[in-house]
Amino acid sequence: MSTPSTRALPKQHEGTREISLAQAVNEALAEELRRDPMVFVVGEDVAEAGTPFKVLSGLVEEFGPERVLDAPISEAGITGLGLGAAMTGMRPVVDIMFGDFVTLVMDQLANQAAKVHYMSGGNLRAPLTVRTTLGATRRSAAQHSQSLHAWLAHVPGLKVAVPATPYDAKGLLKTAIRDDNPVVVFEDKMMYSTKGLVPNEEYTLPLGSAEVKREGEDVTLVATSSMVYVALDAAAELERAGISAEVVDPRTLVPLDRATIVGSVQKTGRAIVVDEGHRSYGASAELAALIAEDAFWHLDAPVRRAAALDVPVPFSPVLEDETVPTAESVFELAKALVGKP
Amino acid sequence: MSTPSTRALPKQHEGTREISLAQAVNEALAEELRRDPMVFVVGEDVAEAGTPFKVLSGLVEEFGPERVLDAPISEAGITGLGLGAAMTGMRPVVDIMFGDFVTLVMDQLANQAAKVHYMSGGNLRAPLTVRTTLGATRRSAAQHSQSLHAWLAHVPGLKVAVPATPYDAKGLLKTAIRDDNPVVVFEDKMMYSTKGLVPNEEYTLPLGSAEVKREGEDVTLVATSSMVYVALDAAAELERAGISAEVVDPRTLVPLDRATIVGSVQKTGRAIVVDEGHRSYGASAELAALIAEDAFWHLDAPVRRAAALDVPVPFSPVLEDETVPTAESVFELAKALVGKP
Amino acid sequence: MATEPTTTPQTLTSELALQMYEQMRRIRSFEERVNDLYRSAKMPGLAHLYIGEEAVAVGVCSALHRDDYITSTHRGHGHCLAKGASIERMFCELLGKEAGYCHGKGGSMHIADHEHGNLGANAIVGGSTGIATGAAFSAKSRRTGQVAVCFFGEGALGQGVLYEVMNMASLWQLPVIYVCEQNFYNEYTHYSETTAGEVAARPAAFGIPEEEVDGQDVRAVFDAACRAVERARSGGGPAFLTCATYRFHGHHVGDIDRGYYRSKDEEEQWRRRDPVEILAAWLVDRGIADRSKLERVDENLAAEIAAAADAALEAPYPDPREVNEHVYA
Amino acid sequence: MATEPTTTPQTLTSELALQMYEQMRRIRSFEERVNDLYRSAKMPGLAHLYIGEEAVAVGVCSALHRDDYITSTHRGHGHCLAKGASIERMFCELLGKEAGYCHGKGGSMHIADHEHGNLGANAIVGGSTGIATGAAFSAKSRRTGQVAVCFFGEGALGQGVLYEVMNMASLWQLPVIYVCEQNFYNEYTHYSETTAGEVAARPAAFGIPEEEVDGQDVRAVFDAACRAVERARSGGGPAFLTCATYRFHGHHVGDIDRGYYRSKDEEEQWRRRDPVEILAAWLVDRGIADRSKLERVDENLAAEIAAAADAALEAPYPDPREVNEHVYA
Ligand SMILES: Cc1ncc(C[n+]2csc(CCOP(=O)(O)OP(=O)(O)O)c2C)c(N)n1
Ligand SMILES: Cc1ncc(C[n+]2csc(CCOP(=O)(O)OP(=O)(O)O)c2C)c(N)n1
Ligand SMILES: [Mg+2]
Ligand SMILES: [Mg+2]
Repeated sequence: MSTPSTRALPKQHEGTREISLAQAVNEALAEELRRDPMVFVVGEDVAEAGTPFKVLSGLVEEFGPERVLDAPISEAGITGLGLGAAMTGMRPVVDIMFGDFVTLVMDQLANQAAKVHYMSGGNLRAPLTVRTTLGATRRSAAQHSQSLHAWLAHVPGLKVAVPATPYDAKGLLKTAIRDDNPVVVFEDKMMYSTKGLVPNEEYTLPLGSAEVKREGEDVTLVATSSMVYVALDAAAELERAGISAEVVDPRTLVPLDRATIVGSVQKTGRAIVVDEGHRSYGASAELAALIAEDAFWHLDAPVRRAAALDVPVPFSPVLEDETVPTAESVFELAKALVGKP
Repeated sequence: MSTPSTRALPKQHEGTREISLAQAVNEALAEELRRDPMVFVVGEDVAEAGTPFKVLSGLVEEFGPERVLDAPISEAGITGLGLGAAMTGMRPVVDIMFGDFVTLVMDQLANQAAKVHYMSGGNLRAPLTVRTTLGATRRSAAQHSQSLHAWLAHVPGLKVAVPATPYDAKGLLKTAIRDDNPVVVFEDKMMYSTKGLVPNEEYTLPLGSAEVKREGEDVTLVATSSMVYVALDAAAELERAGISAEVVDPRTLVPLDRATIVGSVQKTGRAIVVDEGHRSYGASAELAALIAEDAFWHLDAPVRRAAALDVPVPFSPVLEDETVPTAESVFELAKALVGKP
Repeated sequence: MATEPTTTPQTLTSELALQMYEQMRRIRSFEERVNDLYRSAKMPGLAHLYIGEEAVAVGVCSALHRDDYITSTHRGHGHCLAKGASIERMFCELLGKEAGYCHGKGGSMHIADHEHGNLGANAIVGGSTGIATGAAFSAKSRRTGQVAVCFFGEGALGQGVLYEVMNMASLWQLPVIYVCEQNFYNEYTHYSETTAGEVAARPAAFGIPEEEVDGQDVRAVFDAACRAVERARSGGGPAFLTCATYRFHGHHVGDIDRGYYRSKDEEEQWRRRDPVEILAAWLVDRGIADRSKLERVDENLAAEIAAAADAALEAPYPDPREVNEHVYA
Repeated sequence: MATEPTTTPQTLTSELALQMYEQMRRIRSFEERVNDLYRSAKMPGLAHLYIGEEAVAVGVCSALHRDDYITSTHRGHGHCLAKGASIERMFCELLGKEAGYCHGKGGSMHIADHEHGNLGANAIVGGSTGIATGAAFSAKSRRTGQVAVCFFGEGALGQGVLYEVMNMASLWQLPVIYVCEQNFYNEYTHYSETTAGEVAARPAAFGIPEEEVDGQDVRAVFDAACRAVERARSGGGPAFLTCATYRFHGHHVGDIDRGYYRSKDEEEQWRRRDPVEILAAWLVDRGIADRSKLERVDENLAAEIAAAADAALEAPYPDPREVNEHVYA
């Protein structure tokens, strides 16, 4: 296992190269745009600007403004348009600049995209991909820092991916685009420069397959998105304290790889869920409830949650830093849970 | 304790009378409109029509069209307007006809109303009340049957009420209107004709106070909104099977009366959460995770959840009836959990 | 089927006029039966009857190809039939039966008929405006020459998303026709209480050409639709038709006492402008059909409807286990 | 403060014109300092500079009473100052300090100053249109004679909620003035790529009177605002002002290389229409002030700004435990 501090999790592939998560997303889009003429990207400032995070740089140059479209500031409209295109043979990728703006597309996603296949008795389908962000500590304050993945994961008919590494981000995004269902992909905006190895050759990753990012014996840290790095850093620290932590990354919240998660806790007997959404009624609650139910007879201690405080994200750095789980807070939680002084 | 089948839960008050939940809501609004000239009601078809559920009948006649306003079909706009009025001294009650339409107001509620007090460092406040519905089995299909309370409960800054009885509905709504924070009140639309006793004199109920709706020893059923009746029916059935079930109604999801819920499970050692939202990433997950964590050392069995299937609500009665928890399914779950054959 | 021309007709032939009559009558009779089914408690849930508005759906859909798209509303039976759906499968869907268009999962408010380009009724007011606009985007991108028609009631003018997508339709010159069914009521509230300014100014604000049409005159609707469709198909961009019409029944089948929101007098005046009668009179006047011929059409339809309803009532419900199917493709 | 008239001035006195000059200069200098703070990594997060657009905020706010409401945007420093905020408390907020307007919880994109009726900047494009409209509803209901001004960039024309609330403002004749700051760019995309038809037709679609104003000429803005405010205050309903203007800097402080979305040439042309200079020239021309008097104003402001920034830089951060305060009132 690598040192988490490099933020690179090597994979055991022949012929790998190191790229950033932004690049991984860019490559996934470019490859799928190249592969399937039905794929297009629509969003605000996605073309020449390549998004404010510069994640899409170069795409409009290669694929032209008819396949990489700058849209008006109309999140609901763009998503609805993407859905209609998806229902009629295309594979749109809708870019919602900040995850905080999913507030504006909940009707299009939850009432429309998620339900179209079911309501039509299977006759219509909506192969729509929505890319958006999550994550705080960017000093962007309450309306540009939220991690709202729990809302989407609560809607049957949607799939939800929360990749943590360039490898996962690329592989899952490609699969999302090819999937015949609406998939919402959340990328932590603080992670775009995070580096990691990806294979040189093309690959995809299945939705619904968790990965053990680090093996351990004493406690399982189930961590999502950038919290995987927090968990890995905590695990490194725990190792120094004589505690062996396993880090499990669900990679997709829907479908959820319950077997891998529960299996890990059945082995370790202890679990902490680390997620950057607000604690109450968040994704961490589902993961904790699942573990508490399915691994009940193996648990040596209650399942703990490390999640964002139940407060709007404040601007001031000294306040914002209090709101998110850190390697230190997870370390302390784990130490207490395992009962080592 | 009354027989749950009457759907009336008597309270031990002097001078009570029986009214329907619709009437309870109507009375709460009328009393608050009378009491405070800053209160007004805005929504679609709320005036002469008194809403499609006829819950607001008579209000426009008493208070006039300037305080009971028929609005365009603009859920986001209405909620935004209510928020602006709330921030400038009024106490609006915004009527969102079906809970499914909260999809359209998530930005106004989550990004605006919920955060205004915090973002302004406590200088602004938003005493806004939003009334809406939840609940299926009305043959209204996927876009008019959802129970989306978990989304709102996940947003710090919002309060969320899920009353089950006329008594609770009236008392909580009055408090919501007087509360200086945005409060979303979910009423099960199948429950409007449910009868119950209320005191003749005026009363309010605090937000954040759960109620033990039935006492028991062997298992705790934590049930929300109309699921309280499902739980009570199941409890009656369980009693016949020799199992004593306690039914705890949180009444508000935010603030949440953790002490009463956890206290009950610490006594019984077993818990089932009954909630009509979808199971995955739903309100039942938070309640289950809370219990599993805080009552861990008292639990004799895993916390179970009885929630709506993770499927869009289908139209056909034979399908729809499969989607929601029933007294029978809760009974079976409890019996298995308690381990009596 | 009368409603499946394979090329857009530009002129109203006698044959087409007769087909339109039959189609309007079919919708009328279908819905009368739906009303009966509801009144006799044989139909679950609710239904929003289209009776009185038939000329809009039939006039517009007669200008469409089979593979053109439509999106529909809570008041969608007329659109669905006019686009070519089978009566029996519709009855089955409304009754929650397995043989319904959506295997009983959609019901009245969600019927979709992908075989005829009907992307679905929608129970969210304005909820399908994005879908229709996206279908038009798709048609343009795929260069198929298809157009998309977005039906909605004037109540949808309250929904912001309509403006968001009209803006894009205009910017990108998408082949989408917004058909506003102006029946003057948003449920139980008169549109003048909910709608500021002129309806025509709304699409105009986005540079979309608008036309006001007598929605009780199927020939007028057809003409306007043909113009809009032709322009859209040939790359001329979106259009907006406001069709003035009236629902003869209540907002839904249970809305019987309407006195508090609209007068009997108003209802009667509109009933005098019955779209089926207006076309019938014209057909007779023009010598295209005589009354007895039309009566025969009506009788045949009555029989067709009765048989379809009976079959649907007899048809089996889905297996309860199907509840878990079709959540994901 | 120059920006706190207690009655709406109807004519531009020399005194008021000088106050406007000072206020525009104050905004300019404040923001130049903000830019420096960011460039020297002393300011967390980002800021969206208003430089170049000062005449809009100052012209409009000069037509308002202290207790009139405004809502603002991500580019909100100008609105906040023009409505009367203190420079030091603003610096403190931008630096995340306890003494800031929001105790450091809001930051640049969420400054609110309830003492002067500023209901807050908003980081959701179009996000405050409902709030402003509701404040106007409230003013009308409470019969206070207040008006509400809703500032937004032309990018907000893409947000459906704007149309939803304009409809209600018109229906209910609410005293709200929508001020569209037309600076031609939505972030890095020219508005013509995102905006179909004529901007003026958007409010017109809802029966709201619209006026196009030279947003670099504070006197023109002030005149138009006075008319709109007067009408709104006296029960005449909403208005919409489109103020053509330009942000001289990038979309935010980090947007330095702008060549790919707008030309140096265009930037230079607009810089020649500097609102501060335009007013200065007029003041001199009219003999209201000479250059040396204006320079003294500038120097005094420079000192004021420097002192405020220094104080803010020294000011303490909030206690980390405050993170849990103010979630609920
Ligand atoms: C977003 C949304 N808000 C409210 C409703 C409830 N509702 C159903 S139909 C209707 C009125 C629709 O009026 P209009 O669009 O004119 O269509 P009509 O019924 O007249 O055909 C309303 C308010 C809804 N279905 N969706
Ligand atoms: C709903 C929403 N979508 C997207 C954004 C990201 N964003 C911030 S500013 C901006 C451009 C705004 O342009 P405009 O409204 O013209 O204001 P300007 O920056 O020109 O003053 C965008 C797209 C946002 N903040 N909110
Ligand atoms: Mg209507
Ligand atoms: Mg702009």
